[in-house]
Amino acid sequence: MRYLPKSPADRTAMLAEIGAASIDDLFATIPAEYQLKRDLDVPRQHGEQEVIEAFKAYSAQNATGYASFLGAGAYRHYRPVIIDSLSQRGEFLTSYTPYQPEIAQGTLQALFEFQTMICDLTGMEIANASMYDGSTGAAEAVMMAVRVTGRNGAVIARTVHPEYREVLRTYAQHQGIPLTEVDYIGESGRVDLAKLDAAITEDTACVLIQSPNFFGTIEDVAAVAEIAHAKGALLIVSIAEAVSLGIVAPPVEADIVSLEAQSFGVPVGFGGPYCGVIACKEKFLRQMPGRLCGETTDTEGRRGFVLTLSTREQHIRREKATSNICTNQSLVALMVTIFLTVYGKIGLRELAEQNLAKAHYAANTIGANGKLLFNSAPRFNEFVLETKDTTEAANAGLLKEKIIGGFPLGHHYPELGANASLWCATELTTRVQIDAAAAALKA
Amino acid sequence: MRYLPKSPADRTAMLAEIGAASIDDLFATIPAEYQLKRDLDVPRQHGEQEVIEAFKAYSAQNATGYASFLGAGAYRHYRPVIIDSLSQRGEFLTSYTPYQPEIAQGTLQALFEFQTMICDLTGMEIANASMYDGSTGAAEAVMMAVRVTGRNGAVIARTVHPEYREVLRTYAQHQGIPLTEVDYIGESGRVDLAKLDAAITEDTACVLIQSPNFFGTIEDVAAVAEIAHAKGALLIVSIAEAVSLGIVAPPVEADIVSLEAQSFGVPVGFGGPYCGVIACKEKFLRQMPGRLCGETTDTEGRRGFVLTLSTREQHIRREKATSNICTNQSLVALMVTIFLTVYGKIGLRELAEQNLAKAHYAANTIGANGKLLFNSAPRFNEFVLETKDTTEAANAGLLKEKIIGGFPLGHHYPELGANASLWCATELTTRVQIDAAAAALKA
Amino acid sequence: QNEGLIFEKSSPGKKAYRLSELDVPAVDASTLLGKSVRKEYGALPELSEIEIVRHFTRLSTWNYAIDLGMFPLGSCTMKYNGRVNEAVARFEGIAEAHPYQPESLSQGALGIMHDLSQYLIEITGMDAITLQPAAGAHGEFTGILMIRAYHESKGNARKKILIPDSAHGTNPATAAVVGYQVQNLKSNAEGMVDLAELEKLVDEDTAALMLTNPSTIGVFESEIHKIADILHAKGALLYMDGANMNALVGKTRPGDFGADVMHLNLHKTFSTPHGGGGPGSGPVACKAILEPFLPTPIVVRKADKSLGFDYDRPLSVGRVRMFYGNFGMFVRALAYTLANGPDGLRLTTEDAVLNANYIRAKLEGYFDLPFKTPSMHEVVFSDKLQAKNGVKTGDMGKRLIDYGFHAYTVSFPMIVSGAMMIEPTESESREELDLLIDALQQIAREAAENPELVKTAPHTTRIRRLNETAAARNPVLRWKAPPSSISLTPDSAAKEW
Amino acid sequence: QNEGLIFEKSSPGKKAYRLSELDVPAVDASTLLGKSVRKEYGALPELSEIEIVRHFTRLSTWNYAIDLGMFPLGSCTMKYNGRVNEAVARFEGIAEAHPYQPESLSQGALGIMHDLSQYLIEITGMDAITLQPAAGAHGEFTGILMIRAYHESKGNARKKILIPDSAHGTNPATAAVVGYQVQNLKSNAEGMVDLAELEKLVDEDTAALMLTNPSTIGVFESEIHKIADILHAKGALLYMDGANMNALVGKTRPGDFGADVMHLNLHKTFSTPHGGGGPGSGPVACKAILEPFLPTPIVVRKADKSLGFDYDRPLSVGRVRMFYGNFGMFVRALAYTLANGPDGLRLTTEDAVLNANYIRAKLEGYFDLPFKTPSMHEVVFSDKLQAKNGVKTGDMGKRLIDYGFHAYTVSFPMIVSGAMMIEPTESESREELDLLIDALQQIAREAAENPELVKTAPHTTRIRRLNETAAARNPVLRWKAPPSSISLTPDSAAKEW
Repeated sequence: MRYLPKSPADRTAMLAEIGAASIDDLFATIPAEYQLKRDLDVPRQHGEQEVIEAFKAYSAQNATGYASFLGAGAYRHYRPVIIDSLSQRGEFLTSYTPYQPEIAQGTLQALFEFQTMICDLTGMEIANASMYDGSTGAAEAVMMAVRVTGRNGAVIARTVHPEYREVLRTYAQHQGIPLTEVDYIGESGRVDLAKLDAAITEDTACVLIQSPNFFGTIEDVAAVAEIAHAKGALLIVSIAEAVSLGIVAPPVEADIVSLEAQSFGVPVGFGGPYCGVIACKEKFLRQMPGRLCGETTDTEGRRGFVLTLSTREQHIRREKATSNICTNQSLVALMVTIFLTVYGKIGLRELAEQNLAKAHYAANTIGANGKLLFNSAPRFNEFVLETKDTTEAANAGLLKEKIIGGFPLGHHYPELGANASLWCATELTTRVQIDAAAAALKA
Repeated sequence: MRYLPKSPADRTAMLAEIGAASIDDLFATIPAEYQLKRDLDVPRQHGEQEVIEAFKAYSAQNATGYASFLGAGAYRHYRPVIIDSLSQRGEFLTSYTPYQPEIAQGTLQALFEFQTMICDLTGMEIANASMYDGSTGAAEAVMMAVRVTGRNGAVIARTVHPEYREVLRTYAQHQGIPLTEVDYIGESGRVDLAKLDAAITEDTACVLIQSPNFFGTIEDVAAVAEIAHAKGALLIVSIAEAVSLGIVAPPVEADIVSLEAQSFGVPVGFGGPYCGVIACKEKFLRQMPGRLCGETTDTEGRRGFVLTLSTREQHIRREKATSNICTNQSLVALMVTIFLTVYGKIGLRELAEQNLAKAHYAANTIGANGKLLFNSAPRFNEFVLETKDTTEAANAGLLKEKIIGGFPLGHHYPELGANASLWCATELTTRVQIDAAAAALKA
Repeated sequence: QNEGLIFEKSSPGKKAYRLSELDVPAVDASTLLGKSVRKEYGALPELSEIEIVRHFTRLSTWNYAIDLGMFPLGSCTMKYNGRVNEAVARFEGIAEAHPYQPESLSQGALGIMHDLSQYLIEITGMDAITLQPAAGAHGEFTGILMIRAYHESKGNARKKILIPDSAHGTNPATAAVVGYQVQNLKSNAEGMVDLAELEKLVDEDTAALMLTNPSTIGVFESEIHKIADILHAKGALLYMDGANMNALVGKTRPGDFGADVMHLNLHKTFSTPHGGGGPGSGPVACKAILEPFLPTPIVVRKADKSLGFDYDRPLSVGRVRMFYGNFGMFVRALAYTLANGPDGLRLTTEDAVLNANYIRAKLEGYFDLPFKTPSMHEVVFSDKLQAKNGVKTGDMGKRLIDYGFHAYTVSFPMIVSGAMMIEPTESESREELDLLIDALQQIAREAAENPELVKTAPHTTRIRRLNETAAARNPVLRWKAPPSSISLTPDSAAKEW
Repeated sequence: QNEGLIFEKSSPGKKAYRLSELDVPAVDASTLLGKSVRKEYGALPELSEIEIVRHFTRLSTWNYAIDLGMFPLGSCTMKYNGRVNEAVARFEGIAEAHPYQPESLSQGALGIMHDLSQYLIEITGMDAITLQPAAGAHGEFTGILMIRAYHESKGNARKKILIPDSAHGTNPATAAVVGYQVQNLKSNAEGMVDLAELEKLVDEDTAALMLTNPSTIGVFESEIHKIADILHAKGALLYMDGANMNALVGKTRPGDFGADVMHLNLHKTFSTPHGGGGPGSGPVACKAILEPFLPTPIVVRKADKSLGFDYDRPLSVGRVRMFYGNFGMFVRALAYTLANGPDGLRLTTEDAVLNANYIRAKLEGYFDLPFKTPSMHEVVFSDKLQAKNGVKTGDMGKRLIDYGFHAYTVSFPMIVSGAMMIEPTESESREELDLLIDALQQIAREAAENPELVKTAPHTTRIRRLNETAAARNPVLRWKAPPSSISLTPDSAAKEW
């Protein structure tokens, strides 16, 4: 096997040094009845070129060459080339969790830079070194709020990504955290503030909203914060489309922000790996889940970085830890850091403006062939369209033109009927594609 | 411009430090009439994504998805992935010629390994650190033979790649080196030994043959060497298909070997960059063109490597140098070195055996629909086929099946008529492709 | 070379980006967004492309990595990451597949999930699998959720999970997250499960035992089937932590020896790169009795033979992550499996175990070996002999850095005081092992003859031991612009840098 | 980390390859090849993939590179190599295009050649171009061949080429290779062409003057048009060495100021990576009078608007290389040109010249400046002040390595004794320049106060000064297996390594 650095002679000599007659001697502690005496039923050993061919075949069975208007939690953005040139360097790609800081300053400094950028972008004071993704990050944020407040319950806007809410339910159910969902307003697609107010009780640890929300609508974060805080609940804002932060005011009124940073240079890649991250006010530091990178000095006074406050974590606190998370998304966080460095503060704004312009044009152009919902509130790069035909029929027609239309909303929001779908346009969406989609819908 | 690391404020401050009123002050030595006062007429500044799109468009206008039977000096072989993973590391990609050996040991040691491998493969005693390619390498080898022997003339087999011979003519003409071409034998496609013997005079510095030759035929190097040496001429063997060295005996009887190493992990890439290299007997060292890497020690006795014997080179000897070559193909030589390390001595043989098997099957299968020429000598992975139709017609038919047929020989070898073409099969050629080509030719 | 923080290198007006020309009318953000428009951007840096390339290239040179040498980290399974895996993960149809694109246009992605699932089921000897969990601990969470759902379906979720004192911290943390009490199970003198103790503790309130096998001291639980029997007799289940699966693949199957549910770490056993701490992937395989409880969706072959997602699973524990998991890691794990084949997978395991035993044989005598039971893929020594001179396992780990290696695992497992936990993996050549052995023997000598040298290690790194206490006491978790940086004078820039 | 030669790490039976399954019948090589079959394989190594990855990764860490910092190498133009260029060069239709595939299936490759040609013609102000030469010296060879063919077409090839004493060594070497005598042209006190001297030397036997402009001391030949006039009056031509074109792009055009033919170094001005010494690419642009003599083939637009190769050029000098040149470099140079556009190209030149003048302003006084003429993109100091203390330019270059930079150019141009030739290029930030300036000022102080420190530099590198004399006196140009390595005992492998 080409990955194994041993010659047959090496194996023989090593067994001799150990004093074993054969390699099977070393497996003798496995009871004979459980020893596998046959080959595993997996494909025969492939040469490298055969591996390539196998994946070319898989790849060819997926959509390529389609214009796509899908967003809904996974956003297509241009990935500057140097993200991979740099993050694929063996020193980053094949390094371990930086528990030995003397030989991991590269990863550590990059994580410290990541944390700083996330703070600045979200308007929070501290950020961790990543979570699995936005959905688990939001769930962890809710559990964190429960620990912080000592209360036990959460109020969730129905405009939070449906799959985020599913994940939250899974996390919350066995910890006995009751979840209450609050509906949205038909005109704006924003969470219904009156209903929200009514849903918050004295045992509500937090309110969780998403902005821009699942309909692409920007929530009135300040108003939600006021309501939540008035009743002593924390506000958690989940952000699924990170590029929105280039032009949309950060949720500074929130107590905790859970960000899915996939938009910052991470491939959509059929849904993962992505990069969640939790940011919050400094006072919640001790209840923060996940790894944290901190600045310190070495024995000679030089600046350096270490993983810190690990007394919150499972490997020290075991069943009393803030979370069971261990492995996170470090390499993806590095990609995010490089992406943000390439664009910088001016570029990120320009990028977000392009998204705004493309979505605005798309909403007007494609929207002319149906009805745009939730018009009374601002949106970023997504919009909800009610087509004349059912989404199923409309999308089937679009596919014939090599266009993947909007995400059908009927399953998660039956009240919107069978004709509503969620469309996304980013800087990668071209006017030609938008015009073609509009024409196809018209036909 | 995104590659320029200056802010507008930097430029202003720097001009002030220099004491220049404006940037144009620094260009004042260019006479006003020659100063360009307009924009260059080149396309506007492209964003990175626009550069990508532009080249996707170029790429799409080239053949992709075709089965190809082209060889003829540019060979399609599988390139192990780590060649690029490693050679694209900035430390290799963006380093300079290793004139400062203390900070270039990476490049130098790799070149020393390259030279060693080339020696072993070609059966020569020394090798240089690369030439531009096989065609210029062969021409430089002939000029080297002229210097070594003090004779002035070369005898060239017509079975040497036609473009190599063209290059040699260009190099030789103004140095007054007469070239004589010697024909091949119709049965074997090998150089005609009797004619060769007759062509060599007392002023012949060298005989140049290629093996496997342009028809894919393996020359009888020992016999040619005997003839050349009997008359005091050197024998230069040019090798265009380096993978042949995995199974074909090296031309140890030669005095100089000029190898095109493209087959060792270098993309066909529309003809370049490739990797020529000259190897020879040690006694010709002082007449060797190009850079050489040698072993030495540092002030503390540690082994290290340096560019050496540069007194042969243009930057020291100017018009008396062995060649005017300066920049060579160092990064490509690194690719070759990694390729040879991946395959090693056993793998290179296995690889060559697969080529042999594929070409043998292709010659028999495809050859059944025409006539195979030059059957009386062994060949490696190429063969000459006389189709029933003209090459033009046959290839046009094949293109319809997305098959690129053999290289037409009529232009360079009119005596073979309009129906002869040169076919190549490598480890990348599949049985399915071979059978399809045979079927298409039959139809 | 030194290299400041990226923020310290920023100057207003530098750019590393240029967008494509806008092909639709520009819009006014303030008009469209109103008061939601952003005004402040904080410290996001402004630099040119070459400065960014240099920054991260320079940072990278301060990292140690598998591509540079060995990580003898016990339990972490730092092995070679095949580069072809990175190449195939970037194929357009794979990297650019949207999770919501129609199933008819996702047959390749579904095929990758389906095929990997089949191979992992075969390798573990289980009946069903989910690829959704994002890492090992997330897999544990999923597995324990499934156990809870199983017991609930029988009418009683039960109350407690048994966990050996040798377990990874994630095990008790996971049990707690799922709402179970953790009951500690003391190891016996061999560092293994004490059957009598287990028999005593298992009762009708016991939901499961979470067991790592081989154990965290690298020993196969020879009586694993008896352990399973004891649990099953009381209706409890056996959860196997698959962190050490690198010792078993192709040689034995957890499904055969009694495990009911287990997770795999694709970033360990299946060689997806650690990337400085992630991403990982933690598929959970289970027996048929637990299949109804797998998270949604699962990949199924439909009536028309095409692949699709099944969301209609009423007994499911629900989702543990949006979409389908860390798909990119499935690609790499599948490429690894194909590259190995049955013979390669078995030989990999054999070499991993051979390497650990070779190290054990060569270092016995130099270091205390608290458990003499035969080792599988890792071996745990202790610093007992060296601690007499005040040299602790952590010191020797740091000293190992000076010899060109990463430290071994220094503070785990907790059942061994001063543990030195070494897992070489199959990726190390005999030559590399000999260098490690030489280094550790030399360190043992140094600990005896010159303990101070070891206690102040590392000596050859760019930076020396870092003050972790200060970092935790006064946490500085982000960069803040110093007041002075606002008005840099022309001359000060260079010095700042 | 140390790292032996790859051959020293090899052991029989290790493998890093696996071929695809053979889908045709296997053959017996001996039967097919007879006595031509190979028997011996020498020292080709046998290793596994991880060992190869580590070997070359470790080797790479011993290199300095643009991605790590500045190369102030005069005349070498070491600038940033955009990574998007590497990405597009690997697109399948580009990397896998066969040079002999039908023209109808090569329109993209032909388009790249055509478009780059047009842009280079515009940039140089010339009328025609060939991309075929593989490097700068190869371009010189081609250009001088064309000059020769031109003169021959007039009935007389002429005998000599004039070359200033400040020229690169490739210039005289090239003239010799093309069969011309080299006549040296002494520079005047400003380091520039002495017009009177030129007037004297140019005669009916003069084929051409080879001139680098800006000159190798970084000075623009202000009287370039007079130089051209003097040559043209006698029927001689002006060959311009374009090595220093980085100082001119977008600001002036050689075709406008009188050059008849010139080469460009795509690996300098157009930022294709140097790669440790190549590949380069040396297109040759010329005026219409020289166009008939360009090498074959040239890219033409055919009657049907498609692109194709024209081989039918009776006056051509012939081929200088097989196929079409270093095509992969054309891709990168074109990507660079598109990324810049007209404004970017001009600003690039301006920044390059700004950087050189900034260094000059800051270092004047610290080092002797032999020529006071205004600098363009590079500046040449000399070691005159430091040589008094026995510190030579080469010593200070080595000492600069200790400060984290590559050395400047130390032994060129030859008209300056003890030259210190510095070309920063546009790719260096002001911050980086300030660090270089600080370092050189400090070295000037060291040369005065502690010359021994400088003379024994570098002090911080993995390896110290190497014995180049010994290397040349007793050349060891390849590795040979030591006799002992044939029978390694089990224990000796580690020590060997």
